[in-house]
Amino acid sequence: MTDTPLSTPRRFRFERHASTILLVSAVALYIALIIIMGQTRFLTLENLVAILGRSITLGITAIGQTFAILVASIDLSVASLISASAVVTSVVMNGDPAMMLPAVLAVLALGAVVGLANGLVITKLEVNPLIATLGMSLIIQGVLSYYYNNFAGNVPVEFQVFAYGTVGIVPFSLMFMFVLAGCAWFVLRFSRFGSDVYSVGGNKDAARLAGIKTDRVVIGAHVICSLCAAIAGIYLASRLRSGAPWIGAEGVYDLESIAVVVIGGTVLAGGRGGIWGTIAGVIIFSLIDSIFNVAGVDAFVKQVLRGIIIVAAVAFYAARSKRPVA
Amino acid sequence: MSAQSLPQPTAATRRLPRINPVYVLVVALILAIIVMNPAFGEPTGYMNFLKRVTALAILSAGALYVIVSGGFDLSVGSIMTLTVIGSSMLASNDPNSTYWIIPLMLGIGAVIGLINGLVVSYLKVPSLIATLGMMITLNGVAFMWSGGAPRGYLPDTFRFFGRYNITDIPVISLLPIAVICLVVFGVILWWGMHRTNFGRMLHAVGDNQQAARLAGVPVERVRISAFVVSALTAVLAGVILGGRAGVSVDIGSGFELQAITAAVIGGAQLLGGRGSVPATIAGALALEAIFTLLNLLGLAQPVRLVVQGLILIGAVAFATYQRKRAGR
Amino acid sequence: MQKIILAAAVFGMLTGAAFSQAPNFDDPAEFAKQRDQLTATFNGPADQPYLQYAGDSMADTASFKKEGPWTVCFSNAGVNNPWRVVGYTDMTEEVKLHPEIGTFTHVDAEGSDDKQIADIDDLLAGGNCSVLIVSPNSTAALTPAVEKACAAGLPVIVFDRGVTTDCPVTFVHPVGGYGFGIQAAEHIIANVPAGGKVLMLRILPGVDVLETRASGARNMFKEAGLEVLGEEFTDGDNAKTKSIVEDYLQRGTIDAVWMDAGATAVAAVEAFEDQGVDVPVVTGEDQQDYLQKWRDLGFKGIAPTYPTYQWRTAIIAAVNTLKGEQVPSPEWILPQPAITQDVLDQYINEKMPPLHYAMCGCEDMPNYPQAWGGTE
Amino acid sequence: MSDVPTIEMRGISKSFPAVKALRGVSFTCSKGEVHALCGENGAGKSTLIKILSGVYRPDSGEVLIDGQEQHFKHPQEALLAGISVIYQEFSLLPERTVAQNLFLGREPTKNGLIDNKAMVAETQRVLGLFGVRHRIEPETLVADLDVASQQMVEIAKAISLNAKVIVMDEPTAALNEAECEVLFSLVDQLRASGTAIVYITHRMREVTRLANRVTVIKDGEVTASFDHVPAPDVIVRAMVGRDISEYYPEPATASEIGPVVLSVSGGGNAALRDINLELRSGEIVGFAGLQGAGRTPLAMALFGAAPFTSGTMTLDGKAVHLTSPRDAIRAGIGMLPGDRKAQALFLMQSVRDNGMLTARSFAGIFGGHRANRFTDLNGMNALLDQMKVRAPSYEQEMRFLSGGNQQKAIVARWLALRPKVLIFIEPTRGIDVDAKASIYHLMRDLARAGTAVMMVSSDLPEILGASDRIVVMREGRIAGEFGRSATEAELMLAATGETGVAA
Repeated sequence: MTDTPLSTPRRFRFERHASTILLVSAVALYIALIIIMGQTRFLTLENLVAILGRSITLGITAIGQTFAILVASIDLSVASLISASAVVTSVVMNGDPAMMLPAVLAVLALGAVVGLANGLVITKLEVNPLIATLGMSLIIQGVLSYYYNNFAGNVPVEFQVFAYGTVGIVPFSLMFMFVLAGCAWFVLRFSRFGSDVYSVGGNKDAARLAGIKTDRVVIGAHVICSLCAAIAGIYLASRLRSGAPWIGAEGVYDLESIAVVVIGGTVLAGGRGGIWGTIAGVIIFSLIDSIFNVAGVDAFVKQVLRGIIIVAAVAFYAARSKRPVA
Repeated sequence: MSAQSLPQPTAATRRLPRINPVYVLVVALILAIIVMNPAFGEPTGYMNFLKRVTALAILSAGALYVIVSGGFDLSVGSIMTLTVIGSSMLASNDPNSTYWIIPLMLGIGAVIGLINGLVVSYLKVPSLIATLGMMITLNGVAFMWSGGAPRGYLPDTFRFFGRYNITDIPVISLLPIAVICLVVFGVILWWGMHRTNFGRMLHAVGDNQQAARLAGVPVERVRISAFVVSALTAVLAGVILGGRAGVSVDIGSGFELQAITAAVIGGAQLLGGRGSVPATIAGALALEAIFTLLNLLGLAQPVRLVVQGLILIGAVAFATYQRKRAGR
Repeated sequence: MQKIILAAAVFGMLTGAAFSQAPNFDDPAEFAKQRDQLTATFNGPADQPYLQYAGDSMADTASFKKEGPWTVCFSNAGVNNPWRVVGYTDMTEEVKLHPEIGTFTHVDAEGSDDKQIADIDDLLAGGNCSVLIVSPNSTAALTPAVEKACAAGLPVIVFDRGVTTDCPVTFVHPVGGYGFGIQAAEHIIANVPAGGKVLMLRILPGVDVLETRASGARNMFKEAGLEVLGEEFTDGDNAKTKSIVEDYLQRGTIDAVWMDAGATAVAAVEAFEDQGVDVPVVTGEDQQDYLQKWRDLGFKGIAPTYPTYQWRTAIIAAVNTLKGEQVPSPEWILPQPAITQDVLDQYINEKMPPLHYAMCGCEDMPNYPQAWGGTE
Repeated sequence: MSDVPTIEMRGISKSFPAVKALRGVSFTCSKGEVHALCGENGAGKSTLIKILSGVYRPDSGEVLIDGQEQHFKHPQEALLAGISVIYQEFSLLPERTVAQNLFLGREPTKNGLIDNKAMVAETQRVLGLFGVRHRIEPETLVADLDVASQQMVEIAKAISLNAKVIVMDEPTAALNEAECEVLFSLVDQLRASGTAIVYITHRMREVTRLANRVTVIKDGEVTASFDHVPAPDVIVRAMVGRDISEYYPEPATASEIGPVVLSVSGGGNAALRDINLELRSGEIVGFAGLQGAGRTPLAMALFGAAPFTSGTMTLDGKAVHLTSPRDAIRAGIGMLPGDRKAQALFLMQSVRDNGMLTARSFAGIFGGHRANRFTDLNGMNALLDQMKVRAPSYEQEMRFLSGGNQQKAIVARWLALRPKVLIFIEPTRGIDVDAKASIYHLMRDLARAGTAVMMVSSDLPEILGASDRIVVMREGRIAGEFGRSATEAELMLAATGETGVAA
């Protein structure tokens, strides 16, 4: 390390607040639009819950993706893992309430194995995470569609409570997502592992010198990421009453979860960001969808706008960053 | 930090010109196909194969420019779609329109590449996100333009490049126009990457962007140019694929990942600094040959996916292993 | 080799759990029923197929009667293929014919079940809907959402793909997948000598309406003693379709190509053209590009249809419901004619886009053909 | 002192394919002593320490801790064995707080959770030992600290481990006099409490002040080992191993120094203030100063990479306004960065491509890559030959070369353009001794050919040996200017500004 600039004063850290700024602007835009269009009937608690409940699958997936991106990795296999988990859930349950627990355990085991495999390929074989998880995604999708090509099995009514049950007007699943986010935040903020995730993502060599087993941290982050995707699959099975091998891909959960995490202020290079930013990103996505629905935007225009919004939101942070980009 | 931490070869284990394994792979696959289906050894067999692979090969070679410069271009598939849809919208079945439509599409492609490059270079949006956004946007634009379904045909003059064969040629008996395109654009892209200052600067930028800037490389211009080249080849690939297959609304989808796969099988280093145009074209041939072989074996789509996944991971793991072995 | 371990684990997990019951796509009773319906006489005006219906079971909708202006809400699975684009145009044009419809709210799920469920929630929460029309992205997945809408007291109209509940007012659909498969297969059987070789090209596995098309045809080929060379999936991709046909041609002759949908039929025809081989029997669908190719090359074609006019019918059913009129129920089965050589010319219109579905029942609408992308 | 040394390294050898980094080095350090490890940059000190701390594994030889043989496979194992290292290059995470950095990888936990309170309290306690508690808040992000404070955190991190052995690799590089004193008294305290301390430095003053024993390494071998502290010149001779006069080329004669090539008046930006400067052709000007004093920012400003925002700059008498490295290169200024791996090398490209790059960057973008208006492949081969770059072939990838050869290849990059001004930052960092001498001669040859050479270095002997004129910087300003006859002490005084009057 040679000379760096003289002492820099403590400054307003824009990046820390950017996701909040984006969220607030999206909310403001939504309310303004509703008022301008005179559609104030949308300003109800029910509708708020409906908006928040739009993207629970994406939210759960993105919570996991945040871990992968924080350790400077990435996971493109989540979409096919969601499909696989949903199928396994509904096939194992097959309408039998007694099989609910075994099914959930089987899916979690599947998630753990996939995460472990991703992590091992990335750390031990030193394969670029993008390629490793893309390859894994193809493998999962292939194996899955070898056995199933349609909705398979079904989820007992008892289990649909996960997706459709509510307390008052608040669905269980929405509460579950926030609880999961809370746990993730807690782990990142208060556990050794969480601290290690930031360290490894920030500077792998420094983390290693400080005695952190960096490979284990990367593998751990991938296991968490895959577990979250598996849970998202379970949720989706409960919501759709069954699982099909295409439901992950049709929701584009891989790329959308990455986009949401990045919009939430987590840096693709790793080591900076957090869960609440991601949740803000998820809500922003839901709001955009709702805004489009309220404004009656044509499906194709919607797509164009969505692409532009993703880039603009990320540019909003990145343009100020001094780090080189890939 | 110090010199010691750099990997070093021991003189004996490192022989310099080492053959890229992708060429061995391609030859092996083609031989396997010929054994299983002797008809493949006849001109119609292998020429059809080359014709089929042309769009992907050209696309991958162009996408390689961005990969070597240290980025990703996920927008190429959507550019192909836009090219085909846009051309069909503009052509309104007029055979003479091809002469201005293709240049116009190349112009649109250049603008898209320029936007990608500017967003990545100046707004500092990671290329993965920038081109993902572009991909979503362009797919939307293609839909908007056409209203969701193609509104016109591609005239035969347009389809000439991807569809027609020159027949009655001695020895090889037929020569698809697409194969001529493959050779011509392959050579141009090879020349640009491996025989010009631009190509060397691309490698430098991908290898070490900060060092490139301090060595006087116009980093932004080089990166932007890489995106422009990639977008232009995507237009060419779109013209050829549209010519081969006709109009459809999702014609280019999935090509972005296939292009990256082909480059990776050809030994390109993701995040930049290393990559070869001929090896990437060979990578595209290998990919298509694998699919053909799996079809011959009667293995269905799911198996294709698994094999593609394993090859992708295997190719990169093998390259890493080889590099490490060379290094220590 | 973690990958192998993983693969083994996944395989184990899936096979261990593989006591699934695949949906039944080979239902002889349904097959026979649809075979009969293809030739049955339908009730309703002869020149307006979108108003015709099979059977005479009707639902009384007086309880849904409502004064205009209405808000008609439509949760659409997507407009992600040309068939849906043509259908959606039919639908919006039909809406214009009913001044009582004050607002037509369209939400597009972009092909995602998850999103469509959320969209229906949104519509229930704030859409102020008088009636809900649903074109489900998939049958089982959307059932709870539809049930929820029914429970909220809304009249619900479902069309295209159904749901597994009978709470909607009606389910609008043409005869069905077996019927489609039968029409194409009968044509091939009639035009190919016994022992002839048939290549079956399909878009993708698993989609109910497509599975039944294939299943119907497969059985008929077997009975007729035709050899099925293979069933290949094209992903609806022209290039892939062409490659598959080329590969089969390299290995031998093909006497007929059976297609479960027409979007890639032209690519299959071109594969023969480009190899300099005479085009055999190639079935298709009612897209203009196929019809024109068929006419121009003069091969033995047939175009079974899955008529897009059902999108009109959905609106008509909704309007009738809100007026409190009788609606065919629980299903509104529409006729599903095939376009044959005899009537080919009357369906060809060169001013329409290549993937315009000729059986749109839309020629009598005011904005035809511009709204469908055609030129005057 | 106990009979068994706390650490004992016996006959350690380590080679990297082209470099024999260590040959049979033995080294011990016992409880309650400070053992100074001296040697020039690249002598092998860092490698030895990395073996001790488990980053590298030795090819042969053994490491004993408290008499027990150890085979560390991961730095964590060395940490658990009680060895804590303050690395020369910072290993702090800029996006984390001071407390988080201090406890990186070993956060105190309560009920399985990180005990933030304990972490902050302990951080305050350790920082208190330095008397910098008021200056560094435990919850501040490291990125917001200045370089000296970062160095303090780095030291605090090692000390807070309560390790048996603390290795300090040039800990004072960024500290001013007062801070150095705090550190020294801390070292005294640690020694008194029984810690074994390995202290790496090449500053004789620190050796005299702190050490109980001294070991000198040169070219990967122990050249001298003392159980007492000998006179500084004895150590220096063991370090350098030959006469200074051979090592450094002759200085410029008065007639060789030509007109002013580059001048700056009133230059300033975020990191610099009131820079007034002249560089003459034929002259080598050394820039000394502490880390963070503004030497690299000055080089970057002259090179257009972090331009001046005020003041004027002239080149050959004409005003220039350089806003990018390209501007500067076009105007005739070249630079060899200090952090070669991050800022200069293209490890995956061939040696020749590395050399040709800048020449190619200024030729037509689609021009053939074999030749351009500056040089062609043969010309580059000749330059690389002239630099005596040792490589099996110039097609060889850069990553396979030793540090010295890499540096020479980069010099060749600039020679092809014949710059008027060439800036070297830490030109000999991480380079073996022979290569060092050739770099100095090369700089001198360039100067004789009329180039104005600017050399930024943290190595005072190098500054004194190779420069014709010395500029000392402090806190973003020029703090003094000296002739080549200045002493290390004078330079240090000017650099720290603690006592005496800056010239």
